[in-house]
Amino acid sequence: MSQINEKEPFTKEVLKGMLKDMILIRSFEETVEKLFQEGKIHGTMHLCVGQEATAVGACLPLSDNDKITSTHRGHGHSIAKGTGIRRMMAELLGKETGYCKGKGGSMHIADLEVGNLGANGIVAAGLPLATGAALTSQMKEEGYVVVSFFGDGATNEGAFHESLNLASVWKLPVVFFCENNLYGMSGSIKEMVNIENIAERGAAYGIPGVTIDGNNVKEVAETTQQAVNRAREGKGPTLIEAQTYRWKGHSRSDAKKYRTRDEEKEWRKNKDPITRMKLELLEGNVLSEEDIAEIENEVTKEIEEAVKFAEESKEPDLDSLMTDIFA
Amino acid sequence: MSQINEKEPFTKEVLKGMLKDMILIRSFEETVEKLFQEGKIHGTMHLCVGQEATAVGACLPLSDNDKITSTHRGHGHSIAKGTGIRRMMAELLGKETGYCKGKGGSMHIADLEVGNLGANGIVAAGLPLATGAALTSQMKEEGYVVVSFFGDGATNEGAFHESLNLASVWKLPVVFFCENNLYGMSGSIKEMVNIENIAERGAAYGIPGVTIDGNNVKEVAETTQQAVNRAREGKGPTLIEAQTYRWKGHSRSDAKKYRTRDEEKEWRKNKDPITRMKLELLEGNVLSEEDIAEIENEVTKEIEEAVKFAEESKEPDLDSLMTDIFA
Amino acid sequence: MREITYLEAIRESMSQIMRDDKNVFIMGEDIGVYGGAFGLTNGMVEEFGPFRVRNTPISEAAVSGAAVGAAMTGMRPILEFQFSDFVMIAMDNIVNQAAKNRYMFGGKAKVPVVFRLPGGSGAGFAAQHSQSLEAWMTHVPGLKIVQPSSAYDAKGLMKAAINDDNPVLFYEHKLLYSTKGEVPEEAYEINIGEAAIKRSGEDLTIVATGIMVSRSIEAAEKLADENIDVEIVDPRTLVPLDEATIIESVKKTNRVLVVYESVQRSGYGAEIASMIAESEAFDYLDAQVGRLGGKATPIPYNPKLEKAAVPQVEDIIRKVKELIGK
Amino acid sequence: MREITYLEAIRESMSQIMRDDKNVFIMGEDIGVYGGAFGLTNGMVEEFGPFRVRNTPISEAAVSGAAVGAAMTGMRPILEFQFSDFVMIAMDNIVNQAAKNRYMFGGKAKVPVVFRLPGGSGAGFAAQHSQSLEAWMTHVPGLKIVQPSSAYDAKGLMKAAINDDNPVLFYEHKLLYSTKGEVPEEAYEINIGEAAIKRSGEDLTIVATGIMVSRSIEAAEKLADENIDVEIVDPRTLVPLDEATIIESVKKTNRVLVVYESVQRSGYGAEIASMIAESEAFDYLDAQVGRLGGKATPIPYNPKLEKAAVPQVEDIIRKVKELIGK
Ligand SMILES: Cc1ncc(C[n+]2csc(CCOP(=O)(O)OP(=O)(O)O)c2C)c(N)n1
Ligand SMILES: Cc1ncc(C[n+]2csc(CCOP(=O)(O)OP(=O)(O)O)c2C)c(N)n1
Ligand SMILES: [Mg+2]
Ligand SMILES: [Mg+2]
Repeated sequence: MSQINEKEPFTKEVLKGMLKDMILIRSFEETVEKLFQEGKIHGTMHLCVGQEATAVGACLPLSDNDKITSTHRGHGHSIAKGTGIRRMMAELLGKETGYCKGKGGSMHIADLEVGNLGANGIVAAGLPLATGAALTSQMKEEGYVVVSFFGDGATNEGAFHESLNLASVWKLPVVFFCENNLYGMSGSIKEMVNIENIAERGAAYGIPGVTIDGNNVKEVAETTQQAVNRAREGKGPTLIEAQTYRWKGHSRSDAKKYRTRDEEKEWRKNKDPITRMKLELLEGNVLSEEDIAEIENEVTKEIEEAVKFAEESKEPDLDSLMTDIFA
Repeated sequence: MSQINEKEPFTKEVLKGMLKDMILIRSFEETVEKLFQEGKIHGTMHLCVGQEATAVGACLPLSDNDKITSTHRGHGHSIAKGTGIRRMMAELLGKETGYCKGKGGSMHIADLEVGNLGANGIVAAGLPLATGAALTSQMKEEGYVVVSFFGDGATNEGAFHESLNLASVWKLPVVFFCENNLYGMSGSIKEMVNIENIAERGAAYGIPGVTIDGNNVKEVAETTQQAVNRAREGKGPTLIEAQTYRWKGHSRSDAKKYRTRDEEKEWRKNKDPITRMKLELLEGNVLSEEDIAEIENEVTKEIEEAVKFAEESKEPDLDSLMTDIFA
Repeated sequence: MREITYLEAIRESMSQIMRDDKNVFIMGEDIGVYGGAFGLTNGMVEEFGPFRVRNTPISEAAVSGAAVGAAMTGMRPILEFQFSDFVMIAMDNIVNQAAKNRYMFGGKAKVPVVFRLPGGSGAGFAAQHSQSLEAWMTHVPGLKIVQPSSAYDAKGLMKAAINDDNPVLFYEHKLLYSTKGEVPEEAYEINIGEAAIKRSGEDLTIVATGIMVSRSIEAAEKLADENIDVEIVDPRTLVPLDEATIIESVKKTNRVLVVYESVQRSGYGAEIASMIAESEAFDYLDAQVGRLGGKATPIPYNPKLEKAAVPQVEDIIRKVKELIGK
Repeated sequence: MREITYLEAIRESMSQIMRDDKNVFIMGEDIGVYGGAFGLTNGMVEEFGPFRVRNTPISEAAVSGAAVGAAMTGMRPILEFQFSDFVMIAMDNIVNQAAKNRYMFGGKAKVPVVFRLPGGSGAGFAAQHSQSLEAWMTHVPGLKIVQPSSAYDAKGLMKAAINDDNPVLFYEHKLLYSTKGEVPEEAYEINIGEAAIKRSGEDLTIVATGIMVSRSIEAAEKLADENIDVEIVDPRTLVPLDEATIIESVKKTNRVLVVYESVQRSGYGAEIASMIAESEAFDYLDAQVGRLGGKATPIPYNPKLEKAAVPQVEDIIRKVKELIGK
């Protein structure tokens, strides 16, 4: 999680940090997939490969005081918000050192210290929570902003509707960030809504709605920065729709019958947010091939380290079953 | 419930029927209020005095095959759809001869034979039911249309959002009819949504939204007719917002602190749907003062008759407590 | 001592705490000038302003979730439902979020939120406004469930509920709102998890919850005329449950009847009864573990039918006699 | 006889009926080419087309209500929830509408809808995807609750559920999906309300539901080695409950243990246990009414913890021995 300076948002340092975070997210996800296939992770997981720019771009304008709510597809959001990969990896392996002591797993990673209010296994459940966290900010005058991530599919839940309306009439400092990856699990957005862009729904609540290229990390950051500013100024919520694509299946088993291989190829080949950013930085002479190689090496090391940490951590005691239920 | 002929929708007969239905509804409600004050009706009731034109206008284009779903404020809808006042009154008095054998009361009056799928005690719960009834029409090719009534307050429930979206993507023959009487129980629409007109919400689902004068019964009928036609042609739902006003308190006890007496006076004096229609018919020489007096006499007799029927009907047997639970 | 109503006791308790603790606030539909569906919050918006007595849209899903989100981040919200039946629309936030967040996050969040739920039948509101569904919530780990049966208990338990760092479901009863009782003016707390013996007796223990406490007391008084001496235990809080007090009482009287308003099948009385039947008290029992709950029917509108759907004083008397063999 | 899985049995049952009855159709999220979260509907959209195997938006409130509305007007919908935990968002339609409409309308509507609810823990899906909340529904008059524990029962009960004119909640278990059993090819119906004695024995009755049936059978086989002879009653349907079969069995064995996966407190086992404790079987009991349910905790992610949260074979064995005094 890089920090941003509005006057000069995209310094070399920031850009490097952004690229690194995106590479880290992808590498994390690929590692998780491998560990899952090896049987070292159980249950299920939802990977965000291909969607790295939304997480990184949207978290860039946020400080540690600002908060996010995340989704079932939340590893990227967590990493972008500053949640460390060692304890994330340990959580996925169900270890005591994990962020949730092994009790939560992929769908419940939370790290309140950096403002990560948690992934969520219930589609659209993060939106009301974010609205409430924004209410705290307003009532206690804490000045923080909450970014609530959710998918295109989530926008058909009642919780989406009610939250946007509530946040609008109460002018709460929250940014509703829709990662439109064109599909729910298998349901194509084209069959699930009857409008061109999800962002159009903002008008139903009197809040701005904007559709952006979710694979352009700078565009994501800039748009979110504007929405965050608006929220901080007490002007209320914004709905951002960032169009992107999930490369992998929905979860562990997905034959992807609902979409074509051509469509997938198009997104992988021509719209990969990481390749795009690398090219831009190389062409603009911001980074060199060596710089990038260095980043990739760092990432590889960090990931290896995280896996090692996770694997070497111990399992939770059986006693822990009945702790942490009540405060 | 008058029937409508699209070529010549407003014949003298039809207009007379509409006026009579409106007067009947108002008289029914005022009688219910009196009986409630006398302790003959218990529990609670939500009166629609002042809103007669929405019920009558919206049901005019419907045949017995067409259906409605109604609300807690449902007496007018029921009467307009052809549900008889004798058995309605008996239901309110908790009698065996009531539409629900005394088990339902005001909030659950239903008359499936005339397509009245029931009042509902849960705000916005009628919308999903209507959507499902419209699905039946589509799947069985029954050709009927469903009109779903609900209030302005209901449009902030998730069920509103989900239903409009579902009906839109499935192109179901349903008309979403919002009676915007400016308040929920006490919550002013101005504080509860951040948009000018509820009808704007149609755009979020790709369906037409139209705002009309809900106290102009002809306008209501014409607009609903268009929406019904659209639905019958397989083009999907419409959102109609009819602006109106409830004269009485929300339910039995309501000090009406949330609105001004001036506002009330304005609506009663200058926007009474019944007075307006009377004037229009008199001025247009469609009906004479005598015609109207005759209608009013008829209504008085029918109401008296209904009250007598209800009062003379017997209470349900205690045995009936445990019947009608399962089919 | 001064007498006030159950409704006033709840209002007073909330107001006293709100004067002290700026983090406590209340949300709900029409709780502002309207005073809420039952007038419970009358005068509160005038005292605390619309920022702390927040009228919400009719959006139970968002509002209940917002209460959880606010609680997770440092506020202590109270959420009023107009009728406990509307909790249906807020279930996800209560059960999948509020109850589980702390556990799922490995002990990291706390969720100090109070959900106020007016329940019960008897007011002629019919099937969708008269349910007693507290048993559902007792089934969900992570929630505390409180069900006061008197003005005194209501005031003290409300303070405990607000001060608790966990989600608490506070079940009120429409018919109890207007009942009066002696209530101290100063704030006080009743421990969550402490039952009260509302009448002591030797022949049979009635464990009664909510409105069934006063009906059981009435029944006990009539039974006393026939020399049947009933002890009445009011758990007051369902989770945690004061099992020890119940078991002790049953060991003393050797007979037990569990009385509750909710549908008998799978109501909380089933939990209490089976807790007794599997406890050490089993060996002390001289008769079956009696249960008396509501009939397995939606609540009807007609007042006679409505009364017949849930236990009344005479039903309690009849059941006690059956168990005593008289 | 041919063996197929529990999952296949459900699919086959639905498909056979859909071939005969045009009014039966299925709705759910991703039930089309994706085959549903567990692949249960694999191949169905190919056979019946997208009009009768309807992929829905992620809108549980509208879709469940639409199922009710369609049922009220002449269709016989089956609604698949991906996980039974998501029923939280559909509670109003199930509890306030489907369950009550007929009664509230004085016997006028019928609501033939089946809600399919995959429940249970053991697959590593953590707290929001692993609950067993069937007890909630058993508390609601107007609903029928079915919980098959084998492929054979699943097929026959699905037919009964679809043919029933009332709302039926059909609880499936994720871990049972892949279990195989002998299942006739032709369609057949198992009466709703009929328990099955899955093992007969003399020393103690286990009443087990859902996945606990097979675990209890396994436990019984081990206990047989120690000369403890357990009878196993599987209610198969929770509402209506075949009380007679349970009571008869307890009268014969004089000991009973109720085993269920859901959180023990206020689970359906509490209803079964208290039903026994207040029945004539009470006088036949030589020991407390034993209960063994899930721990009062959200389901954890770590597999060892997850297992420890709900009864396993060894827990059943231990409990049986306790009750027998061995
Ligand atoms: C209330 C609820 N319904 C259904 C699901 C099952 N489910 C999990 S993810 C998912 C698809 C979500 O789609 P979208 O919101 O677009 O997010 P994406 O997976 O594309 O990131 C579904 C249906 C759920 N977890 N919660
Ligand atoms: C889910 C739910 N929430 C709250 C209520 C309580 N309630 C009944 S009517 C009403 C106001 C409804 O307002 P609106 O939809 O505008 O209808 P109106 O009463 O104005 O006709 C409320 C809050 C309810 N019945 N159901
Ligand atoms: Mg998506
Ligand atoms: Mg209104």
